[in-house]
Amino acid sequence: MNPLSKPWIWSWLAAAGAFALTLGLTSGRGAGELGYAALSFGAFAAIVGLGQMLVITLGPGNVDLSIPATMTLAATLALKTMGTVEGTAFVGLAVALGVGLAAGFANYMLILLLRLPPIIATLAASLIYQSLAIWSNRGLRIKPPRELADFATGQVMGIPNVAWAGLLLAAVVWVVLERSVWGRWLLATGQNTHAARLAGIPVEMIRAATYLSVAVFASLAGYLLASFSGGAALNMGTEYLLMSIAVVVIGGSSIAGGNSNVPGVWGAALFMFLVVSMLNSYGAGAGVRSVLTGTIIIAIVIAASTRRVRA
Amino acid sequence: MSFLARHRIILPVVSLAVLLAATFYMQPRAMSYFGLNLLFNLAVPIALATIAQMMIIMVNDIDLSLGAFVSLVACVTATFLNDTPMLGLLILLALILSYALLGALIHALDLPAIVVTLGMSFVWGGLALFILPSPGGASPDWLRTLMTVKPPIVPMAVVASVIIAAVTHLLIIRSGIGTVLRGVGGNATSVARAGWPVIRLKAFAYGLAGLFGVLAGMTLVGLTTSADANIALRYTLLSIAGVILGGGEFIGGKVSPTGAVIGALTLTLAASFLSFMRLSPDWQIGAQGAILILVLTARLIFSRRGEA
Amino acid sequence: ESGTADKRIALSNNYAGNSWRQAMLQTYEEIGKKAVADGVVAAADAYTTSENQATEQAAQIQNMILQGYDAIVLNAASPTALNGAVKEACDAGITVVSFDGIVTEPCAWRIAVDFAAMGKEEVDYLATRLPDGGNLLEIRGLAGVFVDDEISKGIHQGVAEHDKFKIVGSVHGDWAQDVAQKAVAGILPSLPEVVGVVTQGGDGYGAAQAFKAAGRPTPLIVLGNRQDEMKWWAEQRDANGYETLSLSIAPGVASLAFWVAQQVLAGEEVPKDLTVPFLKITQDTLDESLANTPEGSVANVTYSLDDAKKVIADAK
Amino acid sequence: MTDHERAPIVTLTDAARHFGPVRALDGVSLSVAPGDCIGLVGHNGAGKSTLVNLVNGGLSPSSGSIAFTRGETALQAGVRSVFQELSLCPNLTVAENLRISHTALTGPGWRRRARAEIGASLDTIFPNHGIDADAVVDTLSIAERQMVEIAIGFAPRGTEARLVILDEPTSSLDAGIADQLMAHVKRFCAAGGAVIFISHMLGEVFEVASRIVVLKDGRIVAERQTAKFTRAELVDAMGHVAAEAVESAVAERAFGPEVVSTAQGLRARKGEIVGLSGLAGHGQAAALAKLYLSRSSSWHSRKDPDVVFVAGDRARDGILPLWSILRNISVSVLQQGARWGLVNGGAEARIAAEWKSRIGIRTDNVENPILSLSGGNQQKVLFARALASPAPVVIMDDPMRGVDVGTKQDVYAMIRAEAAKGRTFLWYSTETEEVCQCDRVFVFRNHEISAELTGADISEEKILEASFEMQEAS
Ligand SMILES: Nc1ncnc2c1ncn2[C@@H]1O[C@H](COP(=O)(O)OP(=O)(O)OP(=O)(O)O)[C@@H](O)[C@H]1O
Ligand SMILES: Nc1ncnc2c1ncn2[C@@H]1O[C@H](COP(=O)(O)OP(=O)(O)OP(=O)(O)O)[C@@H](O)[C@H]1O
Ligand SMILES: [Mg+2]
Ligand SMILES: [Mg+2]
Repeated sequence: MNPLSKPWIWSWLAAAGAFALTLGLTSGRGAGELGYAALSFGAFAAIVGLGQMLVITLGPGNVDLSIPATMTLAATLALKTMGTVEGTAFVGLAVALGVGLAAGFANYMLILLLRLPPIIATLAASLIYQSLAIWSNRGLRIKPPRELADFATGQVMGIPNVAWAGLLLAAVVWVVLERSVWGRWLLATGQNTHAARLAGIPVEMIRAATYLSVAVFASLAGYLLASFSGGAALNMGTEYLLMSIAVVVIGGSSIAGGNSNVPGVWGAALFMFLVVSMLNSYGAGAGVRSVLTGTIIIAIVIAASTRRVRA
Repeated sequence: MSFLARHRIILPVVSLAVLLAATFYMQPRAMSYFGLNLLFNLAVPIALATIAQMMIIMVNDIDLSLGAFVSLVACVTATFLNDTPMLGLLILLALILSYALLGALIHALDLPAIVVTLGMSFVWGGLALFILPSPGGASPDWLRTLMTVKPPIVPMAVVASVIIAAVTHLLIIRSGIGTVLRGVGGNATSVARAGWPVIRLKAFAYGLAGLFGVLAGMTLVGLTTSADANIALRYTLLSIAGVILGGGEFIGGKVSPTGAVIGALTLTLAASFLSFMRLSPDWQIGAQGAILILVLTARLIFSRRGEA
Repeated sequence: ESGTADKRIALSNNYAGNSWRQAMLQTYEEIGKKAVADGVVAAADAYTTSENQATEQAAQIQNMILQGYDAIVLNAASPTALNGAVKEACDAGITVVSFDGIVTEPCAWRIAVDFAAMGKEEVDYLATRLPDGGNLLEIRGLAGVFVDDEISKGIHQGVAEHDKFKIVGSVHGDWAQDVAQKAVAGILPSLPEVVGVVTQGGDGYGAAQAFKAAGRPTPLIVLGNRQDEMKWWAEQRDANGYETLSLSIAPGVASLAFWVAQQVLAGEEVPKDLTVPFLKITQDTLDESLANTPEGSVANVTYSLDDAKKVIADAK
Repeated sequence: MTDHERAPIVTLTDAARHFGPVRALDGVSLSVAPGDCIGLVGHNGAGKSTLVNLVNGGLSPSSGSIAFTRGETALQAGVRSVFQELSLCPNLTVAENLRISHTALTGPGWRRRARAEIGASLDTIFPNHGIDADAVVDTLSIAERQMVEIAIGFAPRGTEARLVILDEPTSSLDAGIADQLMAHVKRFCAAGGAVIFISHMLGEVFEVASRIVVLKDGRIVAERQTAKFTRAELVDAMGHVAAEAVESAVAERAFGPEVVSTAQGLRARKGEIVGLSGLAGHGQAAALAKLYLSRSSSWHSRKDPDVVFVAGDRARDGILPLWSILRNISVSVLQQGARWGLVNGGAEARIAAEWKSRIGIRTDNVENPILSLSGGNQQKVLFARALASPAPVVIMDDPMRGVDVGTKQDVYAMIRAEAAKGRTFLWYSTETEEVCQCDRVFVFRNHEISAELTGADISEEKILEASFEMQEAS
């Protein structure tokens, strides 16, 4: 089969292109550094992107706009609980994941009980989470315990620890989607929820689990990001709203649901970091950077979709 | 089918009325010509943006670039349209045209609109930064005059909302071409089979969205008197919420222009209502979310009744 | 006795998502509560929107007009886009005092910081410390915002004057540590040696982290008064004698604006344009500032009525 | 008639259409003249819908040609189509849907004219139809939608309808309405119109068609005047073994304990085949859906489900369109072979292969996308999905829609065999003939059970009587 017909290949090609162009400036110097940075920062986008991908797979109209607020709230509460005390990393992780579960549960309840369209439900809920984060800590930036900060900025075998976390999560999601019964059910639900229900699939369980997963992924990303960058800030999640959607669609998952693509999420996460680095390195101003980023995103989508049609 | 389920428009109307009553109760001063104008004049560009979003949702797509687009239009209006009106007008026409082309491209290559518009939001935002790297520009005088005109009896904001609703209702619900456009959202295959060039219809719907986006940006500048590259970013989500609040649905071509305008007014009013409640700043943001949930929950009561 | 006991003042704020704004809200709240308790004014409420958008804030100001406030203390999302709403407020007889993010509408008062001078001062400082000059990295704020443009202008002006310096890279850090860290990490591999980093505040620590992660020597980073930056600075100083400068506008300027509004309401003659100096922390004042700043917050000063009177008198 | 009037409306010369390796239509020559009523029959996947799509311009031929006597395009030539899958815009009203098809209906007052036009057309074809021209289509029942679609097909729409193609128009209509349609088709052809009538119900074809064309594997294998065909010959030409005369209700069998009993009065015993009948849209489908939903959960799924469902409205209730045939079949049995929650690929492939041959799904590879199958073959996949599951109760919502005669016989046999093994079937059908094979029949009227028939009582007359009674009374 023609490799170009795989929808995820395009995000990887684009990432590689941006990588090469950046290094073109330095005639190859700094490749390691750049790759390392891309893996570190791509990991956060990949983690939230994997969650968003699961939600988008649920079908049209499903999307989680509360990711940034969930990240912020989870990180804020976790860091406040740990309060820079050594040895509390796991307590903090538990708090963060707990916040994720609670937020996911709340989102799902709004969707299920009040039957709000997910896009509106998660948007409204995110405002409440943001308020909770402000109220709980008034924007103070508490440092993570040193061991946790060391872990988050550390590396094993030349790969950043946060990237290991992202890769591990990607592997798990891949197995779930491609090999498990649960994944099949999710994909079926995304194609036609009604038909899936009539085929005996427990669609509400699938939807609930998906909305819980995305929030838990977001809270994990928030916890890691706060540990990595030296504390939680109220605006730390902002850029992950569009980012999480962008990496899913650039990665080749179908926005119409029922079809998802794990390797593409990582490719797109790397790309989103590398393209900004490339444009910054070439000295592009904010305007040029923005226009080019948008154009490249559209080009990737066109390339991926026209290839798919021909294949 | 119940009366309420058939007349979806009642829900947005009732939500708005209840909210308005509550606002008047909290702040009796709002119950005046002057007060209504203050409450609603910033809703005019939002209503136009909501209509623009509705045009896209009508053909089963969604526009994530609308906020950035309106910001760009605002920048063009506050600079080119003010300094060199002819050039400004040309640029605005070109922007409408590019929206139409976008619609054609999305249809021809069968691209997911959400992704293309996500990409376009970066493009529009970048162009806006070119034009206005820092806030500035000035509203053309005629536009400022138009937006601050004081008609007798009813304030400008209310008059404008009614006009927007009436015109778009005629265009989308009553007219033949509007019916066909809604048909594209309902079942594009059957419209194509009947011999309509769907690609042109989609381009037309997008073009209409571009037109209303341009109007939104212009009226915004008329009110704010100047622009910046980020001025309307939140219109993207606001407009989507407005369409849904107004009884529209994401797929199937079910939209209501009147509902969309009312939805936009409701959202604007909700924010004012909250500030009259004098919450602590910590909770002001969350309360916006809570009120959004509350207003939409009313839908539930209606749809439950509708099923019974 | 002040003649403003029945007056009501509101704060209109456009963003609450960072520690600077939170410190500002807190200062305003403290000073407002006390003023109400002392009977100086009848109310001192604070309002904030979430998205840093002029449209939202314009609506907020219009609501304040309806609510019948006597004065509005305003940190504006845009220097010009609120002019329509501000004019309406003035027409309704409301005193509008803008600060930090000021507005250009002539009827309003402005308590400004000379942001361009702040940018230039950063380069001037670097010139004293690095007489040989060298390569600089610029971290900017949020694109399209007035403050970002002003500071950046000042920096470039400074570089033009000190021609031994050269800006080899410029990234947008959106005034957030993590965004700055990411942007710097992305551009560093392609940069030659960097001797100094000029910033806009809120992003110095992120830059330092990025340099550390890339295994590069830490350059001279101009900081922005955040507590974590100062703490990092103190640690570096203790470890290797690191020396730098930190400067930013103090969030407490909200309290100054409050008092100016009170003075205007009291019928005092107040010039329309006032300036406040920015808050500068040097090697000498570092320990003191660090001790006075709450964990995770921003270095702050709260202005009193007398401070306000003095600022007014200076401007006359 | 003059020669000019007898000139063919459309002529296909050796027209072929291939989808990759699939030769959907493999060189067909056919001409349709005014006054013709052509019955087009053939097994599922024979190429009928493809032929229709070539004539109406929806597809272009891979080779060969299609020529119209008047005008360049099908639209100009006055060719109209009523499609196998419903193709109205559900969000628009009946009159607005006419506007979509009637592109020339413009200017002020179009709405009133559209209302009048569709109203007249409905009145002509389906007297007493009771459909409001201002009703939004998605509030109509599937039968009413089909009626609207047919009425739009025959409406004048500015030009005149010269050739109307009906692709399985009666598949969701009950007998009474189908009769109205056939009467209209005859009138239409007598007045000089032409019709291509596609149906798997051979009785209908014999009733309306003046000429019958048999398609098999993309080729015309027989074309004769209707009178020159017997039913057995026709079935033979289609490539099926002649169907044995339908044996009426199987000799009294012993049934097990009662396994279904609803508040509405629906009951079934183990091993019983229970039919639901009555006029279309009188609550049968809703009753079955409610029963299914109440006996399965959307929160957890058991390895041994209690009930399975076979959908009739494929696109809405059955098909998972992005998947292969294999995945569509296996979705109901995933849990059986699974270990640690992982799908057992081998078992999955085995089940799909087994059912492909058992139920005769026409495809060379079960990995092909489900949408590459013809309508009837997609329906077979849904059968396979249900029968592959071990559930003791099978609920079928008009499952034979668009299934060809031969396959129907196979499926009937399969159902009887499964029932003998102790499975219970609840089977709603719009075809009375099918219902008559059941052990017990519930007739629905106005969302209530109006009669319960067993044994010798099950007959077409009794069912019709129970379906109509109250309507006449009221
Ligand atoms: N888009 C397509 N892609 C691939 N194969 C197709 C496509 N459309 C039809 N086919 C194939 O062409 C053949 C003829 O299909 P067609 O729909 O014409 O059958 P039909 O006679 O209408 O059957 P039915 O009675 O089941 O509706 C089938 O084998 C089908 O699988
Ligand atoms: N193609 C078109 N483009 C734009 N506007 C149109 C078009 N067709 C009609 N309109 C306008 O739409 C409005 C309503 O259309 P029209 O008069 O056809 O419906 P109507 O007569 O109100 O229908 P009804 O019979 O239900 O009363 C009129 O203002 C008409 O000018
Ligand atoms: Mg067919
Ligand atoms: Mg009329």
